[in-house]
Parts: sequence; structure tokens; C-alpha cells
Amino acid sequence: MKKIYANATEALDGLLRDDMLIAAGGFGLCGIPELLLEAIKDSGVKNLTFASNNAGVDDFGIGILLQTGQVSKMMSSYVGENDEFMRQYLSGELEIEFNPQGTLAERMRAGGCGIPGFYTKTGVGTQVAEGKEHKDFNGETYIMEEGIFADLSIVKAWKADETGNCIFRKTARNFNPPAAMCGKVCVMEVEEIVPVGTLDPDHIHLPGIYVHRLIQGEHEKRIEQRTVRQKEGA
Amino acid sequence: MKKIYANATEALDGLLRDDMLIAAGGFGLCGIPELLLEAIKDSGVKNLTFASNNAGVDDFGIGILLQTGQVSKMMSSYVGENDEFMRQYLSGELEIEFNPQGTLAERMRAGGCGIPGFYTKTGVGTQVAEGKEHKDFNGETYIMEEGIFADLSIVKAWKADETGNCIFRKTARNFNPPAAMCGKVCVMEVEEIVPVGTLDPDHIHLPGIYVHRLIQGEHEKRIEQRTVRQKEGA
Amino acid sequence: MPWDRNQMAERAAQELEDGMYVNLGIGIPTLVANYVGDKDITLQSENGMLGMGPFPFEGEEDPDLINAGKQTITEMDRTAYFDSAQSFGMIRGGKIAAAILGAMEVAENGDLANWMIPGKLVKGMGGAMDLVAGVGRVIVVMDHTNKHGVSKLLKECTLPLTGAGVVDRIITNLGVLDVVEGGLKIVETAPDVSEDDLRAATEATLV
Amino acid sequence: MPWDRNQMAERAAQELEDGMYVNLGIGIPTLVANYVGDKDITLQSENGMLGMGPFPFEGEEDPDLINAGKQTITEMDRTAYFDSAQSFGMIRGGKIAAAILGAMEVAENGDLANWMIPGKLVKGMGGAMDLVAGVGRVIVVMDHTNKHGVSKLLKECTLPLTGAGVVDRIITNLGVLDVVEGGLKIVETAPDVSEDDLRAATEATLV
Repeated sequence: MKKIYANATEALDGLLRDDMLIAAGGFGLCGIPELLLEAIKDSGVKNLTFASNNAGVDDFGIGILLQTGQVSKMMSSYVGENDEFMRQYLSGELEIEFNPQGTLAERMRAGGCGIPGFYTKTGVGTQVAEGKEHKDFNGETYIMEEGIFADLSIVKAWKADETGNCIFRKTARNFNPPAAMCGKVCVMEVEEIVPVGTLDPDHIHLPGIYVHRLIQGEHEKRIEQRTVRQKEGA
Repeated sequence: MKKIYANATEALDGLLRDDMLIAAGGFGLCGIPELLLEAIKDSGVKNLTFASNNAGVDDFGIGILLQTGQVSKMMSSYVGENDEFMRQYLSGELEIEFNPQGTLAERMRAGGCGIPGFYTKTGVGTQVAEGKEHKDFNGETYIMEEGIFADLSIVKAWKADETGNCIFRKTARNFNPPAAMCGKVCVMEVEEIVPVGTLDPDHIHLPGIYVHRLIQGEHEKRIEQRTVRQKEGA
Repeated sequence: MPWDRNQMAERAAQELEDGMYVNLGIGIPTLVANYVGDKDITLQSENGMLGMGPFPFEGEEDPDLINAGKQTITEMDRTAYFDSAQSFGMIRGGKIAAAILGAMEVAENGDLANWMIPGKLVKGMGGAMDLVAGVGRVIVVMDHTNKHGVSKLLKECTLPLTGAGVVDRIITNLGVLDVVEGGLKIVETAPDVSEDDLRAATEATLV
Repeated sequence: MPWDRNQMAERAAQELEDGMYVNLGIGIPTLVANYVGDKDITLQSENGMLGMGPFPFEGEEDPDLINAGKQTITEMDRTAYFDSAQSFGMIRGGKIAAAILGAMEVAENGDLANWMIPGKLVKGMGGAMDLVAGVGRVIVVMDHTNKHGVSKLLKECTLPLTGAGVVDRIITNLGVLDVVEGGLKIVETAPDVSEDDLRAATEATLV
């Protein structure tokens, strides 16, 4: 079971093609697979659809693939931080399918769990519900949302062992587990690969079964909104 | 936020009534809420429906409530370890709704996540599919299963802090998280209540938001099938 | 005198009870945390955290620890982290007692619009649709009128909805109103604001 | 000579490839673990564990560590625990490469019956329906005939199904058969078992 690759480019070798659907972890710039996104940019693959909560900022995260015009569609809940995104969207170059954040997360998890559809109250009576099947349960109306089955998952964890068992750190977990689950193949980048047996089996956030390829690398981990408070008396 | 109660009887005070639906954690006799089951027996409440993977053995777990005739229906995947169960079932005293194990777990999670229905391939073409809605996705047939919304959840964890943040130990986790999530009220028993701040926030298996009442107690933790191997050369 | 932003937040904090798990939106709702006093409130950040603490001290920012507004924050003794599917599972499943959030428009039937102005910048709904559909109680905190003096409490929303019939209570600079059968009901007015003042500033039916 | 239980398990182990995550059922399938040799196989126990180890030494049994047959087991360096919803999420989601399980009957179209004999003791399907519906490859290991000498490889199952059209390969004491278009195809026979012997013991259409 050889899962460890030398770098992002090698880890993606043979997995990329035009027109594919990629599920990416991360929330804002927190916990994003920055090394894999860079390698996807370098690969030149195009017409990509991304299922990702956000689209990064202009020069980081998925934003770098918008700059190069490699993305044709986003499935996201919020893209407000990205000017280039807005320009492409308003000019019709880029398609967007807005998903409520929880619906997007659950659609990814559903895909990973073999569930092609589920019912939710989220979005009933809004634009999000248009064209979707409606069904009543106990007198309340729900809409059906479909599982996302991605061609590829790219995610970022904190530490993983050599079998891909991994742990995330604080709110950098976010969309990474559901995104990892819903891809036919999942490539993960981590800050540190540790020997098997290092991680407590009760602390694993995502078992290695979901992780097909693994790389370790240096992460910039850019902060999007640096907010602080003053020490009292300072 | 006062969640800690002195014992199982006090923790269940005001929550029990005849004809209610209780979701219980545990797999076999592993990770079952043994103290709460004992208190439910003592309460004399009757006509209970249990959503629980198993029904315990004759004198332990849910089995003790079968002995007293307090259970009228089980929603389970496997009940093979319980003779009294079989007797009541074959005589018509006890109703059983067989659920595939994963369907049962997912139905509990769905109920806890506000999902009233989802589609699965499990059980298509079998007795389990009879009377259920069928729907095709991408040329494959799935059936709809409904979320379980229980009146009460009873679960067992290893350690919890005073706010109910808790961790499970090894395979005693099993059905406990999904069972905890699907009840209007969740009562949890643990081996040890620890001060807030003791558990690493990254290691919490089930956040305290799901836990309304909490007790600490001694657990028998009976082993159902003691299997061992010989030391080599012994 | 109408309430200012902090007074609206202070009034909103009165809605919270000991032991509640609460989600606070961006803007005035964020200020509510300053007024919970001794009440034991646990704040959820929908990107995957219960027990959200204050902003970090300078130099202690952690890129792995942000809130739903992407701001650096801190953890507390009671903090628990989880993934986005779990986070919205607890929202959709009704485990969060209340959400306090801002709005562009609220209609008298409880419809809420706060995510999109057609033809203008479209940023997305984020977690707002999930929150208003799932939490136990939806409390809107917003100015009573827009910058042109036009009522934001309407007979019908004109903007695309975030949720239909989801609002329970509205706290504005002029007072507190509940969504009830037939329209909105005045619960309370700000000091020196009369019911007539409030009626005059409201398009929605008041019952 | 037909294969014995251990030989069937040994043959089944040949189905497993390096790096696979596999679920083994109760009975003969459990023995397969003894024959994986140097192959890097990770065993799932559907009650919430990947990386299932052997039985514990006497005195080291842990009531919190059991397999899906409720037997005490041990963990390994690579072990990860998770809850039942996650466990069956990975099963239903096709993450488990193969399941090796026993059966009462298999039909020539891949139908499988192994959970219930009407009128007799009803124990429940446990995780079997989820496994056969979800895993990548379903391999049945069973005796070719029942104790009365009647074929368990049938034109149609007579017992209630565990799954419809789910079986990929069948390993019996007489040989190995694949479910293909139109019926079962003999892949291999046990030593000194002829194809005619196997045909004679089989009710299902052989193609």
C-alpha cells in the first residue's frame, strides 16, 4: 500500500483531465489544499468544475485557477472574496451553482456514503428550490438534493500516517472530510506524514481508506481576515 | 448549563412515558447504556419502541426490558443473541422492524441532521424494499428510507466534560453518536466526567450540544463472546 | 430615542437564555456576544466549532482557527471542533437554539431576504439558508428602515428569499416585533419611540 | 478432492490484492485472514473499525474492542475507529474493495440469500444487505451443496434475498465460479474435481 508521493505534481499524475469535477476541501483560505491547487494550475488542465465552498481570493486558493481561466463552473455557497470571480461570472465566462453551505457539505458526504439523494428543508421557498423535487414529510415540505460524486477530491489535513489515517487541526477541518469522501480518487496534502502507529486510533478524523495518494509539504496558510483584540491595560 | 445528574433515575426524571420511541446506542453488549436501561426497567414505563441495533441478551442490555414485557417493538438489524426475544416475537407479543445495519445507523443520523428521507441501494430487491418508494438515479434503482426522530436517546460514552463534550473508546463508539443525535432529548452515561478543558477540542467525538443530561457510573461492560488466542510456545 | 447598534445588540442578548447554543451572524449580531453577561451561552461558528472565543491577542492569530466570517478567533475550555457536514447537521437538525442575524428585508409572514440583490454583486448565501431553515428560533436584528428611510419590514419581500416564513422575532432600532398570525405584533418599543412612530416607519401589517 | 474449509479460505485469499480494504464475514470467511501472507490487506469490522487485529491473548480481552461477530479482538498500528454511520457510509459508498461472505443460496443471476429462513429462527440481516449492496466486489464462500446434497447454486433463490444481482464470484468446495451474462461460468475446479463433477452438483445454468 504505497500512498506517499514526492510532490503534488507526482501525486496528481494520471488523474487530471479536462472537464472533470473536482471536490476541494477548505473554508475561505483555511484548510485549503494549496499545494495541489498550484500543481493543477501548472498542469494546464481546463474546463474544470469545482465543488468547493469558496473560490479563494484573487491570488490564492482556487483563485489562481480563475486567473488562468481553467475553471468553467463553481458549486459554492459564498464567493464574495474574489474580484476576478465576479468579473468572469458577470461576463458569462464562469458558471456558478449556488448551494447553501450545509447542503453543499451534505451533498459531498452523501456522495461519499453512496446516497444519491436526500431531503432537506434548507432552501424551500427560495431560488434554490426551483426545479427540484418537493416532498412532504409530516406536513412539512422538503426538497431533494443530490449527492455529489466527484472525479477527484483534493484535501488538506494536518498530519497523516503512511496509510492515510489523518487528523485535522481546529477549524481547518471544515469541508475536508466530506470533500475527501465524495471523490473516486482522493489526493491529500498534509503538513507532516508520521509513521503508522503514531496517531491514536480513537483520534483519527478520517480513516486512510478515503485517502489514495498523500504528500507532505510546506504550507503558507494565509490568513484572510486578521482580527485581534488589545491586551487589557495595553 | 447544568447537565450533570446524580444517577440514572434522576437523569430520566420527567422524560419517560408509555408508547415512546427510544434510540439506544451500543452494538451487541459493547457500549450500551446499561445504567439507563436498568433505570428504565425500574420506572415501569411500558409499550416502548426501541431503535437499537441489537436487543441485548436475556439478562443484560435491552434484554432486561424484554423480560419485564416493557418493549412492544424493536427497530433492529440483528437480534440473534436473545432467546426471550425470539419467544415473544414468535408468539406475536413483540413486533420487529428489521433494518439493515447501515440503514439503521444512517436513519438515526438523518433524523439528527434534519433529513427526513434519503435514498440507498441497500435492500433493493429484498423484503426490506417492500412498500418503500423506489427511484432511479443514473440508471440504478434506490429505495427511500426515512430519518428516525426519537423521543429520547440513551447512549454511553467513555468520558465527557461537564458540558457534555465526549469521547468514546474503541469499538464502543458504534451506534452511540447517531443514536445521540436523533433524540429530542439525549441522556448520556459515562465512565468518567472530567472538568471542562480536559478533553482536547480536536478529539471530541460528539459535541455537548447533543447531550442534555449526563451521569457518571460504574459499568459492568459484559463481554458477549470471549475469544482469545494462545501465546506462541505456551 | 431609537437604539444604536450596541443597544440593539444588548436587546438581542436578552433573547438568550442560560445553556443555549447560539449562532450569531455578521455585523450587529456579532456584538451580541458582548452583552450576554453571566449567561452560559455557547456560540457556534458554522465552519465547524462550538465554543467560539474572542479575537486573539496580536501575534497569537492562528490561520487554522477562524470563524464563519473568516476572522481569526480563539478557542475556549469547552470548545469542540467538527467538520462542515456535522456542523450543518446540527443546524439542520434543530440543535442550535437560536440564530441572530441581519437582514435586508423581512415580510409580515416571516419571509426573510438577506443574501442577494439581483443585478448587483452576487456573493452567495453561505450558511444563511441552512440556519434559518434549521435553528429553533430565528431573530433578525436590523435597522427599521433603509438609508432612504424606506421600511425594511414589508408586506412582501422584493428580494430573493433566504427562507420562507422563517423569522420569529425582529429587533430594530425602533423596537421589537414578533411574526404572528396575520402580520407583525409590536412587543416593545425603544425608549421615547412611540407605537405610532414605529407604525409610521413600517410597511408590514401590524396586528 | 474437494477443498476443505481452510483450503476454501486459502483460495479466497487469492482474490485479495495488495492495498485492499476488505470485509470478512463470519465462518469460513474469517479464516481468509490466515492466508493473506505478505499482502497488505486492511480488514474492516463494520461495527466501526479499520485495521482489525487477531484475537487477544488470554487476559487481554477488552470489552470495548469487539468485531462484528461480537468476539473480542485487538487493534493494530494502522487501526482507526469510527461510528456506525461512518462505517456503513464507507461500505455503501463503495470504499470497501471486497466482501467475502457465506451464503445459504446463490442464484445464477447473482442473487444472494443468507439472512433468513421463513418459519425458522429469524435473527436479522445485520450488515449483510449493506455490504452486498455497497462493496466493490462480493465474493461468496460456501459449500457447493447443502447437507442433503442439494445444490446451493440455483436457477433462482428460494429464500428471501439479501441482495439482488450482487454476487461477483463464488468459491465452493468444488471450485470457483463467476456470475456472468446468462448464468455461472466455471473459473477453476478443486484438485481432482472435474467440470462434470461440478456440473452434476450444480442446479444453476453453467455457461
